[in-house]
Amino acid sequence: MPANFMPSADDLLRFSPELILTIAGTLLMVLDPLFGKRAPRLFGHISILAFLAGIVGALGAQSVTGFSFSNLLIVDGYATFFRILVLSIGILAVLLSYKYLDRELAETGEYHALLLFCVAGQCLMVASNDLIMIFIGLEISSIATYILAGYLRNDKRNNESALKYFLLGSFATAFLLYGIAVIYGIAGSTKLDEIRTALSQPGVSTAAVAVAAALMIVGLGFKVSGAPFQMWAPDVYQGAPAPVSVFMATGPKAAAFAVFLRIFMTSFQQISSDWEPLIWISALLSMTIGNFAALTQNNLKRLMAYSAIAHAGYILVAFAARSDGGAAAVMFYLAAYALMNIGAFAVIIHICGKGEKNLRVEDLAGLGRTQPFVAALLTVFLLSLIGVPLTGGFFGKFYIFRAALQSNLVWLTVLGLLNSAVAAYYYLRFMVVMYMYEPGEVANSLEPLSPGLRAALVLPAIGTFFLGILPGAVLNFARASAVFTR
Amino acid sequence: MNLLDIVIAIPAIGFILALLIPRAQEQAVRMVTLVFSLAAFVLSLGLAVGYQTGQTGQQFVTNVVWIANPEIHYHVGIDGISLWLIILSTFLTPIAILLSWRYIHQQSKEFFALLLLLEFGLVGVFAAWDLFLFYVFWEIVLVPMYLLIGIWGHDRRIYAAVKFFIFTFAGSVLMLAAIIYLYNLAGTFDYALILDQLRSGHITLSHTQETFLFLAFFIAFAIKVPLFPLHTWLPDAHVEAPTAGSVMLASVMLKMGTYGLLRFCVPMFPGAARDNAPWIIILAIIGIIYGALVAMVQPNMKKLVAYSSVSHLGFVVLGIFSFTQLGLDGAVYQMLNHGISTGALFLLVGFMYERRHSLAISDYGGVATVAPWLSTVFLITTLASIGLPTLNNFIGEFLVLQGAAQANFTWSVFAALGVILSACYMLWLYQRIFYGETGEEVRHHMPDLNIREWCCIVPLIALMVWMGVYTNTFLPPVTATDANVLQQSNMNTPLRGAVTLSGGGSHAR
Amino acid sequence: MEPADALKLLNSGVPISWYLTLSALLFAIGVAGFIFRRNIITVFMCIELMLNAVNLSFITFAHQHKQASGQLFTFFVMVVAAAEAAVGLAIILTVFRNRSTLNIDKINTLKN
Amino acid sequence: MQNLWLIPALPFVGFLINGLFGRRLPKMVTNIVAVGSVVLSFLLVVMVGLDSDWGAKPVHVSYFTWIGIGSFNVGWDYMVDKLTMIMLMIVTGIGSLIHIYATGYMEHEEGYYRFFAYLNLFMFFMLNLVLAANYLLLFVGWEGVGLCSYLLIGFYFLKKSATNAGNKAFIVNRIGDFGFSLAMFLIVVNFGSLDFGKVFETAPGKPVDTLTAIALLMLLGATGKSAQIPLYVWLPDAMEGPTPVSALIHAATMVTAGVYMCTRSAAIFTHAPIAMEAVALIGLATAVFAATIGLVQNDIKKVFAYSTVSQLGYMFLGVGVGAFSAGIWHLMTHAFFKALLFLGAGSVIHACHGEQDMRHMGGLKKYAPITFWTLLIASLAIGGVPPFAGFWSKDAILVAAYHHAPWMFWLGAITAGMTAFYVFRALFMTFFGEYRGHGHPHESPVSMWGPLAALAVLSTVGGYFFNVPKILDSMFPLAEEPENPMLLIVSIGAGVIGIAIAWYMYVANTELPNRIAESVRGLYTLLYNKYFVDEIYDATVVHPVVEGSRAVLWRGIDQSVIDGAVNGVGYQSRGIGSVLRLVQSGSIRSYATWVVLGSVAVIVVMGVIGRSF
Repeated sequence: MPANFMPSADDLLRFSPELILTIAGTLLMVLDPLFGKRAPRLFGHISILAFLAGIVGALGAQSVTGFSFSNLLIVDGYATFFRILVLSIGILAVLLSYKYLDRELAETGEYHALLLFCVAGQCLMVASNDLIMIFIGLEISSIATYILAGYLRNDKRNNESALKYFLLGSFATAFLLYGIAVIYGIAGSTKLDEIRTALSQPGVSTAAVAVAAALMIVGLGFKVSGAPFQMWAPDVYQGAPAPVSVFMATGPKAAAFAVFLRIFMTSFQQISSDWEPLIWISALLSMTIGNFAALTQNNLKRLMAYSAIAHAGYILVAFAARSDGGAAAVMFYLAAYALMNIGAFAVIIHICGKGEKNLRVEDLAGLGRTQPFVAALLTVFLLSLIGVPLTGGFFGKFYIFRAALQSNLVWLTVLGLLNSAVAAYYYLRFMVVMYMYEPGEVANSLEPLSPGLRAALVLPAIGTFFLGILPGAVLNFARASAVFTR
Repeated sequence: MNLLDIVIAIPAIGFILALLIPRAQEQAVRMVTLVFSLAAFVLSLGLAVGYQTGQTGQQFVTNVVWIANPEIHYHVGIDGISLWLIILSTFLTPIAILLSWRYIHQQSKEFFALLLLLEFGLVGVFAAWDLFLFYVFWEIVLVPMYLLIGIWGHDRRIYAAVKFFIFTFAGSVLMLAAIIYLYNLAGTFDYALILDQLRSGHITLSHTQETFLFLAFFIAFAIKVPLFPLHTWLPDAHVEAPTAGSVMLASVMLKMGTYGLLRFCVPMFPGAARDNAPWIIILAIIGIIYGALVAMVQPNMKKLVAYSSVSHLGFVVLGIFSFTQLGLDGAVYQMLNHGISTGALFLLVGFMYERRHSLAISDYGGVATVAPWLSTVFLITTLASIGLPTLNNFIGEFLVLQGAAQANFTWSVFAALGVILSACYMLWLYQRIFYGETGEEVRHHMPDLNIREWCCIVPLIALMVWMGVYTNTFLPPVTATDANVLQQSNMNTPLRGAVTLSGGGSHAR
Repeated sequence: MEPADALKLLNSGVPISWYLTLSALLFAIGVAGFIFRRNIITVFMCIELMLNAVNLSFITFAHQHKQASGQLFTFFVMVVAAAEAAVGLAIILTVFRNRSTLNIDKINTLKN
Repeated sequence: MQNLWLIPALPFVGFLINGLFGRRLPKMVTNIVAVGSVVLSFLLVVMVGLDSDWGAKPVHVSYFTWIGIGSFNVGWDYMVDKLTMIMLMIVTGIGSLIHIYATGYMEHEEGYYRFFAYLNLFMFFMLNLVLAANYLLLFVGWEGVGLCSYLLIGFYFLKKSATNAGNKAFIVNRIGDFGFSLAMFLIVVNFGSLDFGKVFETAPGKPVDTLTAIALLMLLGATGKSAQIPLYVWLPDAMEGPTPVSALIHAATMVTAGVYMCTRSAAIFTHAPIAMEAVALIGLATAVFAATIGLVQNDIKKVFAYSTVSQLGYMFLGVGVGAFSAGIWHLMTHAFFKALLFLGAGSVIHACHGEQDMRHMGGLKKYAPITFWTLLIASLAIGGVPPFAGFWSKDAILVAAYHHAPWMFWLGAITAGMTAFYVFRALFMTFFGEYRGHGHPHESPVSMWGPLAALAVLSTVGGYFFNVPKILDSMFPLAEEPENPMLLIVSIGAGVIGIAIAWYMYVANTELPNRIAESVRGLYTLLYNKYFVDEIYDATVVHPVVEGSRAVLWRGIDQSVIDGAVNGVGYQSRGIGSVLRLVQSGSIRSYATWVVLGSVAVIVVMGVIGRSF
């Protein structure tokens, strides 16, 4: 490798999203003491701009695809897709937070700075071609999330959530890191493509490889909250501030899936027949545990947490397909899921009130009567989560199970689809309560929708319908970019 | 952009428009929905006019790519079967709207809008020629009906609505799996192409494959029909649904199931269909008798009619799986008949509920004295539904039984018992409601039909007679298409000469 | 002895596997500690132990492959560990402030 | 003959007018429409008769295709041959008389227009039945008359007993129709068509067992419509309807449809000997059975109802033994005298202010002379006393029966005796002795006794003048049998003896009946309660079916088993859910443990699959 440490313009362009977000984050921390009290919303606006700039940067980077920084960084369609996804999630998270933060009288500067760093970490993850870079990106994202999860310092639930996420998170990360170490030991490199070539050499200790892959599955499986490593998710999501928990359920999870897929489809692709059964089992477990546990759940956030586990299960189904089509399905589903989940949470944030006191499903009672617009949009998201046609969720499921069937995972498909029928039951409960119950005091004493939340409702709704009626564009991009270095 | 597309589009447009109207102006919403549904109906008549009975295959075809990859087409068209079912849907929607005119008070905007959405889905289901598109419409129908039952229904509406949704959804996901599986084999969702590939041997299904695919489709459809023993969602849904809901549910939605069986199950998997026909037919016959017997002992009018539907639909399934020309024609005709006469029954029950606010048969009696016209139309409808000759149901039942007899005489013997039983429960119902001394409640709350109600019921009565006396209007397209279906499924068993008493068992293997 | 001798010893004598075994052992101890200790601080330290166990194997492999990068990774890991420590201790602090306990088993209000 | 369709169409128009506007029309108009339409179609029939030389030149008209599917084609076709001609004359002729009679009888009834609308509708379906040129169209009439009988039996729909009787009639008939439709299915399967012409042409060639099956199924249909064992039970109850209805539908026309159908299908029956035997046996059994019940009834209409059942039995006996034309002959004469009997009974009831129990009548001879004389003629006719109408046809049947199997003849003769006995018993109880009823009895208006007179004439000479067997000779050639005076004597003697006993018991010394009843109490109760057949049917069929459906099918299978399973699944999944939630103990250490266990599992599985260890 040439000993020229001066990055070229292309390198910088390829790296621009991370740069932009980091700079913006730092800027916010500088501005915080100055305007923190006076203009709390300012930081939100800035970070939205930053995210938009980041998207622009990501698109720019797409124009100069390729490796950078001595192959540590890889910019391909796959990376760009996920960069744009996590950046957009960032924007929606900000929109969700305006109302929430000033309802809880929380400082905004720090919050948004952390959000920016977190997303920066995710951008780095999805665009890195090196296990160590992935590790670092993952940690940047995670550490920021640890803090965000406990952002409201005086809230017991926040503390507990943060502590659990922190301890268990780092615990799992250690496994991942160990796996990286072992791989490094075997392959003598941490670059995904080089590992692939190294593993294909004769005389590689398959046992060691198996151990390494297993350890990584543990670490990454934890991050994507796939069974049997899903236990933390309900507690953490329930305890964290609502906007943060939906952010955790979408952004970091998307990034984690991205690297999970990239590593296993690139480095461990030859031995895929070995890890496929694990993913198979994990997928089935996640779907079943998530859906059945959600059946009896009455706390909105916790319910959505379980449903998140179930949806991770669906994604793992596509993962188990071990095909580019499957990867594309994963990408599409993550996008669709982010939209519908954020939309649903927007409503939850809208109704939960100060200190998140209204989190029972019954608190939605009569929403269809008092605020038909909100109810209608929530209905859209629920139908998407169920997987009813003309919504993104439906096509997501469709692509997933199509990929699965192409890889002859017939039973997994059937079980998965039956699972989605079970899921229908608890999503329908929302609609039942909203439309078929008399309005409760929550619905009656509800203040009108705030602009931020309105945006956070309408945009995902549009997106959901777009993915549901004209999925072609997104899917084609996904298919085009779901090709891993071979 | 041909007539069919317009007929499909109109309800959707009306739905959106209705949603845009501010909820204060209920009258406006009613008018808009009524106008749009009527427009759809009138135009759909154009389909019947323009339909060429002579040529087989679909007509009024539009085939444009909807999604490039995987290649999903907006491919619609009609043939002799879907033609009448589409017209049935467009015909009943305005009636459903009209009969709900005064009955729906709260959230009337959503109610009428949803009726149009329902119509959109129904028309789409019967017109879709692309499996994926079919599934999309199939699921679209689910949502408005779920809300109609759940929001505007009676006391146990939530249980009924959720039961309805879960039952149907559970069935349809299996169908989705099958559809995707077929796609992976054929590389297309286009029904015609898949059919060709299957028949040309371009795709060859192993026996297991075919059986499982058949069952996946069959279960989805059987739940919708509903076929015994998957029928228990129906009575609940019917009893709890508002009148308009019951009418649409009974008249059109149940036909989605039988239509699916006839359109997809049999032609795509003829072998599996033949192999499984015996037990399916046994279930159908059980349904016929069982439904009738259970209907007989219902204390609730709507439940009674609901179970009678189970019985009637049993005839349809029997006809389809007799694989004879007459059987299939009878099945299709019976679909339409059931749509008309059972729809009318629910309509009239609804009228009485609006007056007396009770569905319990025991709360009535002696209605004939105070509302002679109501009782007259109810009598005619009753006679239609028990298959009196010169009224519509007779033709359907006769053809179905005749077809069954051609396939296997024993079947027709048992199925014909249903005809006796139908007389039992319907006449008993009629006696208990309309005859006898008039009670005080009834005397004061039972005015005779008003103009709006006349407008709802007269077209149905007229059709009962028309379809019963002059079948030439309706049968020819059906006949041609059914012949085509049989020929597609290599099951063409033309009207044969002598068959021994036990019946040739045209496909008993 | 002389550093040179130590190096010689390292090069010649102690086989790689010993180091790996040691790191594995350390990792295992960390895991065990995480599971069996009740004091949050201790638990947290166990995580550090696990990370450093990994570091050990990084160095070992770096030596085996005669590469600098492996040793470099340990620095990354240390930095990350430091950051984690900062955040983690802060979180633990707030927990302690709110609940005035460091018993990990008391932190279980969010469940089922 | 294009105006053939007018024959049924006219009454139908009458039905529409009265049905739709009757409530607003004055009674006069209703009468004109109702009676006029029927009389007109009677005249049309006569015209058709003249044109077609009374059916000697058969007429076949097809109007439009009713059901047309490929080779299977059912048209709305009418045909007229001699048999049809006779039926048409009976239906429209008697029909007209009864319509006229009804205008008087129903004058003060509620729902006057409704009654005539139904009556006209009945005429429409009945004429359709006899004009039909294929089985399906015949079935239209067949079911249609059933409907009208249902409506007219339940005419007084405030009375539960009336509507019950209506339901019973319809449902029992449905059971018969079940057989008939199965017969049709078999016909289509084997003949590929339902047209009489085509079927009868090819019938002889078909295998006997098929023809037998078809014939037996048709017989089942006939037993329903024509009230034969085992489906006769509805007819006695049908007397709940107004008397003109009993006369027209339940004596003269509808109930004879079964006989007509069997005769029409002679081509099939004659090739199915077993079926023929069955027809004869059922007919004879019914004749005897019903007659015995008739002996002890006190309700005047019930007496005549059972006599109708019994007489229909005669007709089937005739058909069964191959004397189709004799059967039709008896059908005709029976139409005359039985209509007369019922109308007379109606007149009697009318005279006694609605009283139907003969024990509260008597001595009406001087109050209602015309009614008495006409009824006397009718009774002589049914009693088989020459030269009255009944004698000829009954004798013809008995003779045929004798040549088929003598024991049938003897049974038939005994039955004839019983018939004479109970009819005259009724006559004596009502017209002789002292008036035992309330109020002041009176003669009926001319609109009522006019038809009585007309029918009386027919009952007197109708049998001799319209010698059906000769008319139908071309269709059913008469068997050449040696004259056997013995048979003549026996059949006449039986009637005379019956009359004599009736006289002895109910005029000479009237306390005798009760003493006899006392002496054979058991038998008497058995007969008086009609052998408890209704009760047996209730206990063995109706009750089990209804209760079984409620308890077993609905509450049991539907609600407990199926729905139980469905809800059970839901409940179980919730159970699973709550178990899964228990694992979420909230304790970090347990979660970590899970992670470790999970990772161990993963490593092991990887190893096993990779076969690395």
